[in-house]
Amino acid sequence: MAIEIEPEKAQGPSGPVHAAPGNSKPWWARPAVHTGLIGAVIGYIIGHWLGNLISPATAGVSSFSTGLSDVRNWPLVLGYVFGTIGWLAGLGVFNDLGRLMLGKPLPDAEHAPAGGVAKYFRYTLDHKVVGIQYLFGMTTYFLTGGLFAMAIRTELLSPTYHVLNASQYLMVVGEHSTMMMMMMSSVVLGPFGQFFAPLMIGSKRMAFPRIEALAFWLTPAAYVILLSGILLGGFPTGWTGYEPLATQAGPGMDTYALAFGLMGISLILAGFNLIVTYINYRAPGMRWSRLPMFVWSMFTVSFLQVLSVPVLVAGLYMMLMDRTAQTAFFTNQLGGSSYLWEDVFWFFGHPEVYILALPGFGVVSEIIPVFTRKPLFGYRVAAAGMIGVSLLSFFVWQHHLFDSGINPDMRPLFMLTTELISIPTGFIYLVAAGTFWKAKITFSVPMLFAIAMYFNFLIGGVSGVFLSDVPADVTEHGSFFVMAHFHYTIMGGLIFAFMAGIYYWLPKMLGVKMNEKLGKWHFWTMFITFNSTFLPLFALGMMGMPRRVFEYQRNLQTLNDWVSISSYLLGVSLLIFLINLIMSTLVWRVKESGNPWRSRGLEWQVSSPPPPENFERVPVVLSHPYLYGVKDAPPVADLNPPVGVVASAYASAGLEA
Amino acid sequence: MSEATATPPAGLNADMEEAGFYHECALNGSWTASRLAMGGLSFLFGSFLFAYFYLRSLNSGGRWEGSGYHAPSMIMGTVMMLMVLISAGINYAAVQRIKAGHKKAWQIGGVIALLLGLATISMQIFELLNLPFYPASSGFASVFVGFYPVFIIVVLSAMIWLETLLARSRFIPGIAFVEQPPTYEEAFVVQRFQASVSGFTAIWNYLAVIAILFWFLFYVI
Amino acid sequence: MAESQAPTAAAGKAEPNHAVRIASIWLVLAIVADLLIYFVWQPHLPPGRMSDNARGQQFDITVMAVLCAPVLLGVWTYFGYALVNWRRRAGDTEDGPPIEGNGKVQAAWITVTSLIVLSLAAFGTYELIVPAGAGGGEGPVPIWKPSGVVTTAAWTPGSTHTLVVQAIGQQWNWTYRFPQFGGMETTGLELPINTPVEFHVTSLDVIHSFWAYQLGVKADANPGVDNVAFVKPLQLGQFVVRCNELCGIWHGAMFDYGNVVTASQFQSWATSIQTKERANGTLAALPPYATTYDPTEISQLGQAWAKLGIVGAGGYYYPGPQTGTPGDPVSP
Amino acid sequence: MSLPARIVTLLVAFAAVVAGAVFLVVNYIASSLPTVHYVASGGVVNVVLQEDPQNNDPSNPDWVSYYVQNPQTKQWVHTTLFSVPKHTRVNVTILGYDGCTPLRNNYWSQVQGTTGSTVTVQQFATVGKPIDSPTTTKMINSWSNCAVAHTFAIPSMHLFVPVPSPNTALFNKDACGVSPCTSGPHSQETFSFMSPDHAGYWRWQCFIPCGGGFLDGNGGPMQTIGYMTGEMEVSA
Repeated sequence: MAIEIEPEKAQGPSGPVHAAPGNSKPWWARPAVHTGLIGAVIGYIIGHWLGNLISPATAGVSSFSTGLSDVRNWPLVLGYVFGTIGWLAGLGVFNDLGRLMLGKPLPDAEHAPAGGVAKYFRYTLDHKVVGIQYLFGMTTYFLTGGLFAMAIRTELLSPTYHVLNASQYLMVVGEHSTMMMMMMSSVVLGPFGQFFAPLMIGSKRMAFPRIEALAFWLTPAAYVILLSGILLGGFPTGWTGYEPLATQAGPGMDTYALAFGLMGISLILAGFNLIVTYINYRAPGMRWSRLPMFVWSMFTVSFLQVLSVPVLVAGLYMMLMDRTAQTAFFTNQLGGSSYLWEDVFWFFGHPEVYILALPGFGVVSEIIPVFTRKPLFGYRVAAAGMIGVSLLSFFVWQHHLFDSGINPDMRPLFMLTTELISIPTGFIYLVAAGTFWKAKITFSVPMLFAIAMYFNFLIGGVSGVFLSDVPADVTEHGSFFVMAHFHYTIMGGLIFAFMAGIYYWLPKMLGVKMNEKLGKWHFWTMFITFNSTFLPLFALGMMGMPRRVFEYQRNLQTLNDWVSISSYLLGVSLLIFLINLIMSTLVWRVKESGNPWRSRGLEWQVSSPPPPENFERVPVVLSHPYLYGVKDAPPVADLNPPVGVVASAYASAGLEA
Repeated sequence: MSEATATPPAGLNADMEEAGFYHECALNGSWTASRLAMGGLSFLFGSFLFAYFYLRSLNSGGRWEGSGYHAPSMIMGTVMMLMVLISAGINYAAVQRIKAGHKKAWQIGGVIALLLGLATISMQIFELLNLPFYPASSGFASVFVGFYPVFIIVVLSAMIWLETLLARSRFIPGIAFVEQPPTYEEAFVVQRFQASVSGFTAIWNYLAVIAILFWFLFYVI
Repeated sequence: MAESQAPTAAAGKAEPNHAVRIASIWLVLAIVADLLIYFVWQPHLPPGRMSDNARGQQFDITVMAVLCAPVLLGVWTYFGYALVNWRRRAGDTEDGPPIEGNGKVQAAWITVTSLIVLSLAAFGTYELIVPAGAGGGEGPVPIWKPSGVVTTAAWTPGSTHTLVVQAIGQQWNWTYRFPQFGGMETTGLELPINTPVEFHVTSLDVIHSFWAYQLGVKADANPGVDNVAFVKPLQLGQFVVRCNELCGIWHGAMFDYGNVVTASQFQSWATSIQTKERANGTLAALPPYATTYDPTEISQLGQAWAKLGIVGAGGYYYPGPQTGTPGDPVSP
Repeated sequence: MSLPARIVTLLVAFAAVVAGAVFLVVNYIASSLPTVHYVASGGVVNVVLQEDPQNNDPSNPDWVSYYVQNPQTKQWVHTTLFSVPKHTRVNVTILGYDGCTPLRNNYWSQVQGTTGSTVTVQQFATVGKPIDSPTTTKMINSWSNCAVAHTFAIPSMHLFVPVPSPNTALFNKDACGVSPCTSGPHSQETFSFMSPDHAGYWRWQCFIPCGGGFLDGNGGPMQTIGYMTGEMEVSA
């Protein structure tokens, strides 16, 4: 035994005990959104000043290479970077880091969110608060992106006349696409993933609540930075940010790279936390074979995020370095390559498509057993499908580059991998088909949205097979056909699933019901107008209309006008949703505390909204969540297990000593 | 169910049981997190690795290095790589000591590792500001100027982590590393600290490998 | 279809055989749809029949539609049937039959989808390789070329020699160079009928994409890269050329029209432009024909600058690889 | 935090969001450019444009820029939007005050799409002081002489016109420094074309990579309406 000379201190092993930062300070002195804003402004000013300071240092570089960009990017970029840091500091994100660096213990703030509404405007560590924050944040981002979409359709009402001029049109296209792509990656993973991750696996906590809350609070920063691009003239590249056009572009391009990069970091952090939570924090008895399907989808999506998004972040960083530090990653004449961007971007970009698709599969797979009153058919197949999709998605990115001249001899291989991915995707349909067999289907609003998701995604998936085929892709690539295809998978798949999730889980999350009648109105208008908006786009693409153009052949006007008018009606439908959401949650507030859908899901076994610690005791999971119709099925979990059951499920040296 | 048939240890109450459960979760979580972080970082660094080999093989405009190319200082590069390597080595050796209860030894080793890491960062910044080429002068220059700031940020984060461990270790009696502390709470604190140290060691060793790899790319070949 | 073999084990006594019913409905629908697609829709499917590639793509799209329609109809029939027949009746609070899986159905589904997918991939590969890249860009060194290609220094009508056309994308217009006609350059595109054409697509600035819609040709125009695509026009008439990759503010307006004309019409068109450009000095002013151009390397420019003693309004372009160290005065 | 305080906070936050949105919309509307309308007299429209090395308007980037002359007031307007009647002979006069820049593609040195495929060029020491007599040419080589400053092109009409730079020696001595330029060495180029037969919008642009400081000279003014690119509206 080693002899240690350690002064005996009258303190706990974790250092001096500090009084938890209680509510002693007045509200305005406690970190929240307003201090975050102040921090952001201060940070921006510091960054801007610093940028101006180092601009001359790189001016020699700039004059040497003639400057890849005439715009002074340093002050802007550093302003935004420091502004974001200031925003987080103002929110109090770094307070705990400071405590750690001083060796102080962390206050347990996870389960004691202060105040009523105010906690939603703070850096709150409770995953349930984060889920609600995400829910309203994502809805806002989605509707903002939707407004841009309607602006696009307004311009396309006429083949020649311009409501928006050419650069405004590209600005709107860029804002819409980037907003949707970066934000909608979290549209399910944010609200439902964060809220239900511990509830569904029977845990009282997340692995890293600080990382989780940080992931959310990066999204408003990304949102504001992206929108600020409008004031800077927008960016001309759409969401794909193709080089070297991006190097040529004005300061709006910096907002694209920064916003997307911040959102990328948010995705990495959120996925990281979820993976660690799912692996380690499952309740005793929550075996991998009992994991709800939604958790499987979140688990696989998280892996995609943690592994593929760093590549995007690296690519965006290279873009920013080209624009500020005057490197030449993407400039052909200076030893770079525009192909590098295409490869790096799509290496992220294809997994991104499944980051958007898989959560949708998870939500509907979770919902259909409840409303068919049957077990999920082929549980293993469903899980295998999700794993298969996420694995394969790393090996298909070159199909975005079939006509680019990059490795043309690899096209048969990528055609094969791309088409192979439809096999695991097809499993989702096998599972649904089996579950519907001789079912007792209830047409509740969530179920309607789930069925619509299967309908829409099928069209999106089958059109994807057309795109994966190189000869057919020569006609379809980069046209409105592609646009229609991925709107069918993302909007038709993911957003419909998101809606299903809201109607299904909102009673759980907030303890209030959504209005059923408005919900049905919302569903039917959205389903019809969605299809009426996007189905004609397949035809437009086939008839030779490229994406992102503001002028098109005159003979395509009728179809385009049809689409535009449908898109306005789709907007009206979403307005119904918005009214329903706001009125149901803030005004009508029809209480729902029980289990309105008679679901076996573990999250439904506690009261609504869930108690602060989710569960009174660590539950012991006894069976599968989908055992509907099984005679003598054991309850899904023992919520109040006798002492010792949990302890025997793990081996702790400390307890057995 | 097998879970329901086990006999509880004597004197166990529900709160202790739960604390033990989440303690165990946190220990495992620490292991998972550090390995997962390595996976994510590998893809981040992999992007630069890809950029390096892609631009090198394309040699577009004949300017992978260019005709008037000046190599970055081999001496500085090697010293920086070695400092990371030694820092990781010292930390690794010190961690073996703390397992034997020599807290002081680990603390000294940790401080040296921390200082070496910070010295690397400073030296790297100095090198970036005094390069013999402009960032845009070649593909090589771009990858070089692009990669090292990222590496600096990652190393800096690791050093902050090491600093928090050093700060925390002050409040843990050295005896606790070899003998069961009197209360579970104290035992948990020690075990979590150890889990964190082991996670850090894994990441820091991993970063040392990355440092060698990119040193080889940028300075040797 | 796999779902037509869905579990029958749980079928009740008086219940109809759902699987047979669904399969029959599906079979009728699928046959009708496939016949309609193949015989009625095919001639009208894009991108038309103007070239060998266009015909290949039309056939390709038809075959896939014929394969996909039964899949779509199968899923729709099944779910339609399910939604109609297996609704929960009012007052029924019982759960459905607890079917957690069925090995045969799952195996059958996986087998069938795998077969469909693999056959599609095989078919697509054949359709890509045999017609020489199917009109897509094949990079600088195409490995799938049309058979019997003969490229000569001069092109003459009546021969089966390949016509070489370079499509140059620049913000925001396409120009075309004809190396077999003295390297003359035009803004309009005319092609001779029944002649193999070899497109060399490149760009002077950002990434564009050359899309001759009716010809079924699409190849990205990358700066500093030669992207080759083949086509053989088979019908006279006009075709649209659009830029298919977002290339900046006027991307949407970067389109033009080309014509497929007879070989002799083409010959006289090309020669007249060659003559005109020789006369007004354009041919002499153009850089020699090359597969790619670096717009920042202008050999005549040094002389011009020396003569004028100035640096242009837009500044000089990139200097050569520098030999000095940072801090040295910059010399253009 | 009391309930009234919370409500006030929410209201303030809401007001801030609304104010932000209004600011964006106002900014967006304020950024739209004026259009200069040309009307036909005697079946002919006379369009007068000017190319300046720098735009001195303090509210905008100081990029190289086109200006359009208002036919009534003879004032130079900082815009690149103008309208002409359909199916009319358009006589264009371009005053080139900017020095030469090499073309990205020297093919654009050739004059195309004008009446007779020619342009008429004359050099001036300053306004009203010609230093040579007008010459008519089919091509102005941008590479061998560095004699082209910008081009004026309406691609969908197949109209491509190189615009010469002023006499180099004079330009180096006293180039116009204040825009819109009213004195200093410049070139004057005239050409004609028939406006299209139907109403609509025709974009026009410069093909010289004159966005100095941007990658390949193609950013900034080249991609910004109001500088080196714009739209010609053809009215019915």
